[in-house]
Amino acid sequence: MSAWQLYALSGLAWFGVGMWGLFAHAHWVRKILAVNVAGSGLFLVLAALARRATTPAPDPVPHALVLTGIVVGISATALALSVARRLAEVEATARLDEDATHEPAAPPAGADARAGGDAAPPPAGGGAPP
Amino acid sequence: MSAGLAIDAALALVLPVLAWAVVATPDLRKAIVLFMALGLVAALAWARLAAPDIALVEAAIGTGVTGALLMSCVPWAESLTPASRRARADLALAGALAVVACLGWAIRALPEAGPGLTPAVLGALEVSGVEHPVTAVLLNYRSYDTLLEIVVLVAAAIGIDAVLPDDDARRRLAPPARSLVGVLSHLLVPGAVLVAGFLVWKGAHAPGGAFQAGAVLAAGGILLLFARRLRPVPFAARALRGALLAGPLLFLGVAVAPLVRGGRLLELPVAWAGVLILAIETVLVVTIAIVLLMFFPARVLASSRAPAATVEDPP
Amino acid sequence: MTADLLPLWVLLSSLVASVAIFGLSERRVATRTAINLVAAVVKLALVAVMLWGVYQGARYEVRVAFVPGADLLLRSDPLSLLFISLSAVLWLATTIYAVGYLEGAPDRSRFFGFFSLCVASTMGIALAGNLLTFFLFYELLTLSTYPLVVHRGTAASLAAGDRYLAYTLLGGGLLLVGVAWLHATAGGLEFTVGGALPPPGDAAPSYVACFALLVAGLGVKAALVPLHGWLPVAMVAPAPVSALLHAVAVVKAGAFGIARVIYDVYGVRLADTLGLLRPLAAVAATTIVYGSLRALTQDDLKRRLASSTVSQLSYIVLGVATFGQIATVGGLVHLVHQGLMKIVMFFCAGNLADELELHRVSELDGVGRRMPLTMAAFTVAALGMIGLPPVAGFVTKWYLGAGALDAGAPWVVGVLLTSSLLNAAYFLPIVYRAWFGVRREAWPPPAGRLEVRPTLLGPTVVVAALALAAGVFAATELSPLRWVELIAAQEYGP
Amino acid sequence: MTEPAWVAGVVVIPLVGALIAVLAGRRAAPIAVVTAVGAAVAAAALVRQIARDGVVEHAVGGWAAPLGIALRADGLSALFVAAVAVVGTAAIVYALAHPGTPHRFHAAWLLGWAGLAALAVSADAFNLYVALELLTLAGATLVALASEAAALRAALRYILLALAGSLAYLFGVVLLYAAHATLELSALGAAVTPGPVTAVAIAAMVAGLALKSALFPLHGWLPPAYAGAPAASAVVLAGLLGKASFLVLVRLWFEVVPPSLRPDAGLLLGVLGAAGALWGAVLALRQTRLRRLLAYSSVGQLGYLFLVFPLGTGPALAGAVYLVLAHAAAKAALFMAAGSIERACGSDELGALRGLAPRMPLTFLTIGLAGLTLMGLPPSGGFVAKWLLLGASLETGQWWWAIVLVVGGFLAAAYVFRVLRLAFLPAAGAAAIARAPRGAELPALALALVSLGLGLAAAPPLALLGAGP
Repeated sequence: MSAWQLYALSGLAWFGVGMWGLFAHAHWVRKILAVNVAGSGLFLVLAALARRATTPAPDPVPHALVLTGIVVGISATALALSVARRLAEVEATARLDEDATHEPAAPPAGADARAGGDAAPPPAGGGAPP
Repeated sequence: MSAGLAIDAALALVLPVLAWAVVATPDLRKAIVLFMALGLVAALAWARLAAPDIALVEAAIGTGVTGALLMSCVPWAESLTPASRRARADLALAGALAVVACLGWAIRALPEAGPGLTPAVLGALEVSGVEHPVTAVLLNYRSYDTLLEIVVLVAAAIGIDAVLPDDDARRRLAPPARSLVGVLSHLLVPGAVLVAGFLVWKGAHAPGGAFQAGAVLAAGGILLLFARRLRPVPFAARALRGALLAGPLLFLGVAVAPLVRGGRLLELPVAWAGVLILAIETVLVVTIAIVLLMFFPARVLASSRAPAATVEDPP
Repeated sequence: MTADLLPLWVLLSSLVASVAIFGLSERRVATRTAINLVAAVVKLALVAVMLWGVYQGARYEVRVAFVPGADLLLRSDPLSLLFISLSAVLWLATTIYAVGYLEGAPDRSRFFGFFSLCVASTMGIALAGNLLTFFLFYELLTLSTYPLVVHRGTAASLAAGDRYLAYTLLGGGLLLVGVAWLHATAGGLEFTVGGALPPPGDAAPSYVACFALLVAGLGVKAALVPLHGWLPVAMVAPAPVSALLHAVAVVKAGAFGIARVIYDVYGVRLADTLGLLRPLAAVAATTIVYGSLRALTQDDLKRRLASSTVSQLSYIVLGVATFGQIATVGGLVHLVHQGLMKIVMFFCAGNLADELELHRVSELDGVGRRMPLTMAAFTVAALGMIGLPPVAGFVTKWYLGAGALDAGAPWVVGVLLTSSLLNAAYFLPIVYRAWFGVRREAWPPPAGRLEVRPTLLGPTVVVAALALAAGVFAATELSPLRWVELIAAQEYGP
Repeated sequence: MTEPAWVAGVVVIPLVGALIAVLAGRRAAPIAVVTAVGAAVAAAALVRQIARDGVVEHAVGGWAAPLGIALRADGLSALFVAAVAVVGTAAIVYALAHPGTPHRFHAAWLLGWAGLAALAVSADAFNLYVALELLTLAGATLVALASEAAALRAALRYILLALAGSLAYLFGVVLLYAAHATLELSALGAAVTPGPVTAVAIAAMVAGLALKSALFPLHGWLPPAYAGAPAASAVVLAGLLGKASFLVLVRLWFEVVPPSLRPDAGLLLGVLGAAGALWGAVLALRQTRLRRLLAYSSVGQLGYLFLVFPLGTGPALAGAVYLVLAHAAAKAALFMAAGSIERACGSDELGALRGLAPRMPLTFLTIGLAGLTLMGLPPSGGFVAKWLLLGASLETGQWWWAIVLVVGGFLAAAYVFRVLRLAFLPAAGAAAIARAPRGAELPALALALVSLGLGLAAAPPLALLGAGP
C-alpha cells in the first residue's frame, strides 16, 4: 500500500462523500457545498496518481489539470450561488405578494424595483415577464 | 520512512472524515467553517504529494475565495425553499458507495509506477521558455486549456452580472465604519499585493503563476470590500470590463498571431516564449482578480451588512 | 437534354403553382384562378408529350443521389403514364369545378395551395422509380390531403381529419417498415418490369412478411376492408376534395401502389409462387361485397358513393391479384374507368348540394326535371358502375370475368355478378327517383340560363362523355384499354 | 498563402466576438451579427476543406500529442459546426427581432457558440471537459436570464447535474490518463485494453455524459429549463447546446471504447434511449403549454439519438448525426415559433392558438415544416435519419429498435398534429393579437426550410459523414 494509493483512496472516499452530499441534501446551498467537496476529492486523486511517476518530481501534467479544474470549479460554484441568491429574492417577492394579496394593504415598498435590470425584471407584483 | 508513511496514513484517514463532517453537519455556518478547515488540512496532503502549485491555488481559491463566497450566502440561505421534498439520503448513500467501490477497484488495478508525461515535459522544457514544468504545461504545452479556462471565468462573470445586475444596490452600502476588518485590511492588503507580484515573477521558475497571484490579489480586494474601503465597481462600467477583458484579448492575440503566418494556434516563437508567457500571466492576474471580486456583487454585500437582515427587505 | 427532365417538369408544374398560390393573399381571386388553370393545362400538355414519347418506346428518368443504397428516382414507364394521364385530365376538370364550387368561400389560397401540392404528390407517386421515392410522395400525399379534409374547420371535419390521420399514418408506418425491411434483405429496389427481387432462397418468410406489411400499408389508402374506416367519414370535406381525393388521388395511390409492388417489385410469377395472390384476392373480394352492402344502407348520397368507392377499388386489387394477363388488363383498366365514372358522380352530388341543398337520396324525387344534364351524366356513370355496355365499366367487368375464368378461378365471376346486382340495387333507385319520382312543390328556378353554374356543369358533362367514350372507343389505338394491354404484355413478358 | 487553419478559426472567431460583445455591453447586438457572419464563413470554409481533404489535424501550440492538445475536424465536426453557424445566426436575428430578449443574451450565446465549436473540433479528453464546462456556464446563464422561480430552479438543477456529470466524466479521464499517459482520443483508443481500469473509466465517462445530455431517467431538469428560459435562449439551448454531450459521447464511443465493451453497454444505452423516446413523446402529448410540449419532445428525440450505440457504426452513426442536424434546425424553428406565438397572444397555452393561423400564417407553416422532422416523415431531414437508423436496425437484426422508431413516429405525429389542427379551428373570441414582428417569423421559417432541405439534398452531407451513396 504505497503512499500514492493511500492518498488516492482517501481522495476517492472524499469524492464519494461529496457526491453523496450532492444527491442526499435537499437544500440548494448544501448541494453546491457538496459539489465543491467532491471536486476537491477528485483533484486529490489526480494529484495522488501523478505521484506514481518514477522520476523524483511528480508528473506536472496532472498538476496543470488540477489547477484548471479548480478554477473551473469555482466559476461554476460562483454562478450557482448567484442563481440561488436570485432565486431567494424571487421567492421572497413571491412570498410578499401572497401576504399582499391576503390583506389589501399598500403594495410592498417596491423601493428597490430593479429598474436597471433589462433582463425581464420581476416588478414588485411579480407576474409574467413584460 | 515509516514516519512519512505514518503521516500519510493519518492525513489519508482524516480527510474523508473531515469531508463527511462538512457534508453531514446540520448547521450551514458550521459546515462552511469545517469546509475551510478541510481545505487547509488538504494543503498538507498536497505538500506530501509534492504539489506546491496545487497547495497554493487550493488554499487561495478552493478554500479562501470559495469559503468567503459560501459565508456570504448564509444570511439568505435559510429562506430558500428546498429543491426536493424528500431528501433521498439512503438512495444517495447506496449510489455513492457503489461508485466508490467501482472506482476503488479501478485505482487498485492501476500499475504501480506510471511514467506519465514527465520525460516528455522535461525533454521540451528548454524550448518552452520557462523552467517550472507546471507553468510550461499550463502556458505553453496545454495553453489552449488555459485559454478556454479564462473564457470560462469570463462566462461566470457575465452570468453573475446577468443574474444579479448591480443597479442601485450600491447606494445602500453603508459608509466605511471603523471596524476590526478595516484595521486588518490596512496591514494585510499591501502584503497581498506584494505577494501577488512575487508569485507572478516566481511562476517562471518555481511554483507560482497567474492563478495563485490572482487569488491572493483578490483576497486583498475582498478584505477591502468587506471593510467598505473599496466600492464595488458596477459591471456596466466600461473601465472594469476593459480591465477584465484585457487578459483574454491579449491571450487570444498571442494565440492568433502565428495563424496569420501559417503557423499553428498558440505556437509561441521559442525566442519570445518566456517574455510572452510572463506578459500573458501578468495581464491574467488582473483578469482573475477582477472576476473573483465580481463574485461579491454589491447586492450580496448590501444585504449581508446588517447581521440580522433577513431577506425581508425587498431586493 | 431537357426532354429527359420531363418527369421533373411534370412534378414542378404543380409544385411551383402550389408555392405561388400559398404566397397569394386571399383577395387575388383572378390571379389564383389563372395560376391554377395555367398549371393544369401545362401539366396536361407535358403529360401528352411524355405519353407520346413513351408510346414511341422512349423512357425519361431523373435520378438524384439521396441515401446510401437508394436514390430519388423519377422514371416514366407505361404503368406510371396510365396513372399520370388519368390524374392530369381529371385534375384539370376538378380545378375548374373547384373554382366554381368555392366562389366566395374563405381560405381559398390555403385550399388551392394544398390542392396543387396534393396533385404534385400524386404525380410523384406515379413517377416514382423505386420504393423509397414512392414512400416519400406517399407520405407527402397524406400531409397535403389532411388540410383539405379539415378545410371547413367544423368539429365534424376535424374529427374526420383525426381519423383520416390515424389510419393513413398507421398505414405509412407499416409501409415504411415493409420498405425498410425489404431494402435491408434485398438491397435498393428499383421498379423493373417482371420484378426486381432476387430469388428468395431462405429469405422467403421475410419476403412474405414484407409483402403483408407493404399491402397493409397501401391497403389503408386502397380502402381494403379492415382499413377502410376513414373513407366514408372523410366525406365531410367539400365536394371537389371528395371528387379528386376519393376518385383519383388518394385511393388510386393505394391501388396503384399494390399494382407496383406485385408487378415491379415482386414480379407476378414470384408473387404467385409465394402464394401471396390468393389471400389478397380473397380480401379484395370481401371488400367488394362488403362495400356494396354498406352502400345499400347509406341514405346520405356522398356516403353511399364513398362506400361504393370502397367496393369499386377492390375490383382493381382483385384484377391485379388474379394471376393472368386478361385479369390484369381488367384490373388496371378499371383504375382509369372507375376514376372517370366515380368523379362524375361526385360532381353530380356537388351540383345537387350546391344548387338545391340536396344531400340525401330520399330528397331526390323528380330532380331530373330540374337538373336534366346533371342527372343524365349521373345515369351514364351509374350504368357504367353497374357494368352495362357501352359505358367503360362494362369493359372492366368483361375482362375481369374472362380473366378469372382463364386463371381457373370461377368464384371470382360469382363475386362480380353479386356485386353487379348490388350496384344496381343501390344506384338504380337514385336514377329511378330522379327521373320518375313525383315531387309536390315546385323546384326553385335556376339563377342563370343553365340548371347550375357553368363551371360546375361543364366538367360534369365532359367527364361523363369521356367515361362513355372510354367504353365505346375501347378498341381504338389510344384508348386506356389498348394502353393497359401494352403494359400487361410487358409484365407477363415472353 | 497556405489554406488558413479553419479548424482553429472556427473556435477563435466566436471567442473574439464573445469577448468584444461583453465589452460592448448594451450595444452587443451589432457585434453579435458580425461575429455570426464571420463564424459562418469559417464554418463553410471548414466544410469545404474537409469535403476536399478529409480529416484535418491541428496540433495546438505546435506540440504534437500526447504533450500538446490535438484539434481534429472530420465530417461530423464540420457538419455540427455548420449547423451551429446556421442555427446560431438565425437565433441572433431572431433575438434582434424579438423585443423581449435581454441584451446579455448575445454575449452568453456567443460564448456558448465558441464552446460548441471548441467541443466539435477537439480530440483531447481534458480539453473536451473544459469545453463542456464552458457550455454548462453559458447554458445556465441563458436559462437564468428569465425571472420566474421555475426557470431559476431549472438553471440551478442544470448547473448542479452538469457539474456532477462533468466530475464523473473527469474521473474517467483521470483513470485513462493514469493508465495510458495520454489524453488524445485516438491514442487512447489504440492503447486501451479491456480490463477493470478501462471498464470503470468508460462507465464513469459514459454515465457523466449521459447525465449531461438528459438521457432518461436523468432528464428531469430539461423541460423546466427549456420552457422557462427566454425565447431566444430556448432556441439555442434546445437546438444546439442540448446535443453537445451526446456528440462527445459519440466520439468517445467510436474512438475510445474497445469493441468488446460495446454490445452490452450499447444495449443499456439503447434501452434507456428507447424508454426516453417513448416517455418523452407520451408526456409531450399531455402538455397544455406549447413550450413544455416542445421540451418533452426534445427529451424524446434525444432518445432516438441513443439508439446509435446498440446499432454500431456505418449508416446508424450517419443517421444519428443527421438527426442531430435536422433536429437542431427543426427544434430551433419550433421554439422561435413558440416565442412568436407567446409574444403575439400573451401565453403559449394551446387553447390560445385556436384560429391563429390566418393571422400568423408563416408561423404555422414553420410549425408544419419543422414538425415533419419530429415525426420523421418525408421529405424532412428527420425522415432521412429515421430511414438510416431503421435500415441499420433491420440489417443488424435488432428489429426491436425499428419498432421504437415507428411507434415514436406515431406519438410524435400525435403531438405535432395536436398543435397543427388548432390552426384550422375558428378563433374562439376576437382575441386582441399583437402581430408578431415579421422579422421574428422569417428566421424561424428559414430554419424550417433548412430542415426540409436536409431531407431532400441528403447526399452531400451523408458523403461528408462517410456514408455517401
